[in-house]
Amino acid sequence: MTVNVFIFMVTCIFTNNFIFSRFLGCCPFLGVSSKVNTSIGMGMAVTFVMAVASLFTWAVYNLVLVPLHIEYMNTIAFILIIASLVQFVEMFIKKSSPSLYKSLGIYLPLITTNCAVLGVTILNMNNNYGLLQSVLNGVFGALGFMLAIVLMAGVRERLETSNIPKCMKGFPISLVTAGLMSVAFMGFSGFGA
Amino acid sequence: MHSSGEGKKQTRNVPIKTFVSDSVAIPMSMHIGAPSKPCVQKGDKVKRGQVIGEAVGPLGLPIHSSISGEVVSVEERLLFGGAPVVTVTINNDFTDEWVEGIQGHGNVETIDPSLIVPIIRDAGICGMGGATFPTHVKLTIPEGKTCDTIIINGAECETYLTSDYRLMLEKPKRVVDGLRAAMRAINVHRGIIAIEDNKMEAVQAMREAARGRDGVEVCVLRTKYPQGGEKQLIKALTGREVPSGKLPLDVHTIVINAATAAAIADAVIDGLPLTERITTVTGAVNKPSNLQVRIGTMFEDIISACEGYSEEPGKIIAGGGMTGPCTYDDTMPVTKGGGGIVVLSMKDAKCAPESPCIRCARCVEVCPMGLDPFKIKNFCLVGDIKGAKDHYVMDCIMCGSCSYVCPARRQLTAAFKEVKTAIMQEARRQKQ
Amino acid sequence: MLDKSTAKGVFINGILNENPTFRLVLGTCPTLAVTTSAMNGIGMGIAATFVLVGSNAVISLLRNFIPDKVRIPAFIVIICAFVTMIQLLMQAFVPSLYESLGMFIPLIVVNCIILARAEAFASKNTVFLSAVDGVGMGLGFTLAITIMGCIRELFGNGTIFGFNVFGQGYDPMLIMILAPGGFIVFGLMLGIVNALTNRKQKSGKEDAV
Amino acid sequence: MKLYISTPPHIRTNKDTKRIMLDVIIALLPTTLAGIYFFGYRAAIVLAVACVTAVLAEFIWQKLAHQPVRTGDLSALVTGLILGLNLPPTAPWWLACIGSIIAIILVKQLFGGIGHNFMNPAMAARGVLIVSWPALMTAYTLPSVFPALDAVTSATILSDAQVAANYTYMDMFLGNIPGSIGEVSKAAILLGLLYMLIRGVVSWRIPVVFMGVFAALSAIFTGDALSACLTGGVLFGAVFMATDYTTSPMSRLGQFIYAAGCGLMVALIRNFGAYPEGVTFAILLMNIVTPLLDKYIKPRIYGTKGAKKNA
Repeated sequence: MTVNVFIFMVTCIFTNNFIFSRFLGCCPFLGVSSKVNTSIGMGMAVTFVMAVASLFTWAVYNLVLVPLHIEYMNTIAFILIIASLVQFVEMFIKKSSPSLYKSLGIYLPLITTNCAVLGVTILNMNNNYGLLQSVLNGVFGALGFMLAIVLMAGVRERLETSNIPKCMKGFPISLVTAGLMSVAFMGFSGFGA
Repeated sequence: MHSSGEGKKQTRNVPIKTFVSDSVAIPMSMHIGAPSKPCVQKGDKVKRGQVIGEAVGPLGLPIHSSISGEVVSVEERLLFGGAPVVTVTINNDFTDEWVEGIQGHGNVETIDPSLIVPIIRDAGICGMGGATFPTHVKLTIPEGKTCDTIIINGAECETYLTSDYRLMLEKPKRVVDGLRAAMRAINVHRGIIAIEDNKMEAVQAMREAARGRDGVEVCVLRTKYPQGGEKQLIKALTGREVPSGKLPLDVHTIVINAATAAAIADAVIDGLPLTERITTVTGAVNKPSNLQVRIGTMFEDIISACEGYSEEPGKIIAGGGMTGPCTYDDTMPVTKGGGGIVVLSMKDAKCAPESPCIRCARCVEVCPMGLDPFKIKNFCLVGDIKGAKDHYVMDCIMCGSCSYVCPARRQLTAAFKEVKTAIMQEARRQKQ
Repeated sequence: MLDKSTAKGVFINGILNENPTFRLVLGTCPTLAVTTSAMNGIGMGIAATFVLVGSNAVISLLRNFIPDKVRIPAFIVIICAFVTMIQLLMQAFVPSLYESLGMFIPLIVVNCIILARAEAFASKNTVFLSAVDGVGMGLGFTLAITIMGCIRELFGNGTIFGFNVFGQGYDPMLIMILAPGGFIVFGLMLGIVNALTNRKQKSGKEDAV
Repeated sequence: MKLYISTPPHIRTNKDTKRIMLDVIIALLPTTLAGIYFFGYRAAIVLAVACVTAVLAEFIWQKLAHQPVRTGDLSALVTGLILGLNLPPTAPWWLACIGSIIAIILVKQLFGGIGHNFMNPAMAARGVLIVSWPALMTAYTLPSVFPALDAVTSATILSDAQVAANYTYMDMFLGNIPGSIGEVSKAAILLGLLYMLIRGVVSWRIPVVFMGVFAALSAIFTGDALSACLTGGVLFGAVFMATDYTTSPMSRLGQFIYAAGCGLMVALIRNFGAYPEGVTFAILLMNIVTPLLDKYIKPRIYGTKGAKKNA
């Protein structure tokens, strides 16, 4: 069991990294990765939401949609769950821990349209993951996202003082950077297989 | 990292000779603190040792005539940094007559300790290693602070310069006397004379001179620039670290330059004010020398005394190659803190252009303060003063090691100086 | 300058000046993920265009009835309805394309282009203009990712739309159809578009002088 | 009198960027010559194409971008040479060509040129090539001095384990084994390392920690640390590529972590990954981590210990 979880973790975080191999969550990855500190905040917020979203969507899909034979409604159901979840989490954190809200709050609204969150729920559904596996997939996938975005932010902070050609500044160089990083992540292929 | 021996070969074995010029130009600002107020006028006859500038303010020092003769002008002249300073020019009558009232106390071990600090003040002594902080202020310990060790800085890690080395070799007893005077003045029982291990002859001489003297020891240090930096010296000798933004006295230590110690001895034993110093003249001159010159002697006179330039001069440095400021021309006077005149040829003077940083980390390895020079430079480039400050740029001791070692020829020290000045100006503005 | 109040202006604006992929850099995930072949690119583009036109039109139609506070959830539900529609349609009529686009069909819901157009254009303009905007933006998106798909397929597989271009001797550069190729080709294309735009603006300015 | 005015220091070391690059090239000579000796003129052609393309690519880019031409600092030559040494002797000329262009243009110049790249250009280019043409990149021939042209057809892919089983330690040490041009002769690589250490170009930290961690983990995974170290490109990587200034951390502690991470990743990829050779990816992965290591590891600044106490 422990070994399986470990292998699952390695696969989710490194081999099938959300950004570098699945292309999920690229918008925040490119948008919120200019500073290491903010990218850590974003990563933590995503981790939290993805874990909870995995849990709820699993429940709704398997306990509501499947029994009612309206599986085709999954996209609508999932996105509504995520949107209301984000809203709820925002309110909850605001009330319970203002300091946490201060550090994560600004990222939360962005998460609704983070395709990594909807993506993980669809992945869970397509792969017929059980409850535990869904939640783990959410957590590990988000950790992989966090790893990618933090590493990216580190590199981008360094590029700030670089003499990059004018037409490559901003998104273009970030994408090339991400491309080279994903070359490096190719080294993980085969892990956990 | 280069050893501190660089550039010293030319003058290392040249004994000190005395040189007196036809005239001297004595600036009224040779020390940290307010400039002195000139108290002579054009046409006045002055004798050697006569006060020509009166001390102003708490860090002020009196300035004495270094020759006897006639004042020919009292006017503003440019000094090294390009700032105008009131300068008293005196023509020599070569009688070399001392002013009346010069009286020595004979022996540093018997003099009343309470007299020593006033004598040092009246002799106009400041740090002769280049920092030019008034020595009597250093030896006045403020309420609540204590001192248990006085260090004589004979490391002379700066490139090219050998004046302290020759002094310790030829007049070791003077240095020890100066140290003892300082120790007795503030009742300290431990005095260390620190010398780098590439100057073993000086160590020998100093050891002999120190034999039998109370609490005086000679310590040999590894040759490594900037071993003679105050903070590095204290760490190496006592294991104490001067906290960021504090003074040596905060770790119960006072550091005095070897030449300063000799000047203290001159003042206490013979009653002589500070009117001359030893200066190394080297580089592109025909006869590199160590000269004992009067304060205010012009560089051009000194270079003539060294038989002129050996090739077209490209740069003249008032001090050593690592930290000394450049001069605009050779009509600058020798000041109390000026231990050397280094002439660089046109070829050596040219600076290679900056190329991009290759992140080789050499600057990180050599920084004696443990800073990240490349990072601070990046902050300077983008104008992020706060970032530079957060990376402790204010602790930079301006030793120049990072610039020296940089393979991309980046101007690191220069950038740090700029940003330090900006930070200090900002602080001053906020105070007002 | 394009007149954004006419249908023609709105249409061309979407394809060129505010090309959602190359100029606004929206919807990066599908751009990177499905452009492994030209066919995938065009399929994704048409699917997104369908959703874009439909949602723009409906949102514009309802723009005076949707309360401001719940407009984002309302937009999402409308978009979602169209996505589910195209999902079922594709599943029924082009199952192989549906398979190869996989989860990126349902993910059209969170494609920023669509929500951004709903918010920035459809909720403020007439039904007709909004639909035209949807077509323009959709075609701009389709064009961009088809070009990306062509380039990646050409170098990564030696083909375009499945037709062999380089001949049998070509040893394909696999990386182009793998993840790194997506990022790098997209980055370089953005760079090229930027360079061209900069040059155009510069010459435009010189002309003005 | 006209004098130069500048801020101190007025003297500079004579070891500038160009001199350092020259030292690296000199250090690479033994392994270059060994590669040409073992694999013949084909290896020489690959190396020449890689070097010439790299320098040309940099020159043309800088001309087109109206930047000062810096090919004189030899860094492009070093990149080309290292890339060439990382290719198998059977590599077609266009592979070397594409590799050099990727290294210089995509990885180096797009990021602002020398000192601004966050990944080792030669390594990143090799990574792209391995992912793109895995078969060509591992088509190692058996070494034979000046082989006949048709030697290519006998190309076989040998895993490190197979190499270790078929050759003696001495063969592996001297370089009489199949592999990339530059990586086969461990003796020549060590000679280069010795030269760089003596010249002060690199410190012992990265190569030693890298190899140490790798050897220890290999002993655990395979039981034969020596043959693990003597096969594949791990030694070449540890000496010439992990030590790249621009893409390795600046602080000592950072360098230790970086080197240990490299060793760990090579061992993991070799034993558990899909690619036979892990050095490239290991170094690239640690290149990515380097900015964070530089950001978070701060040197101990003189006098800050006492300051904290006082505060």
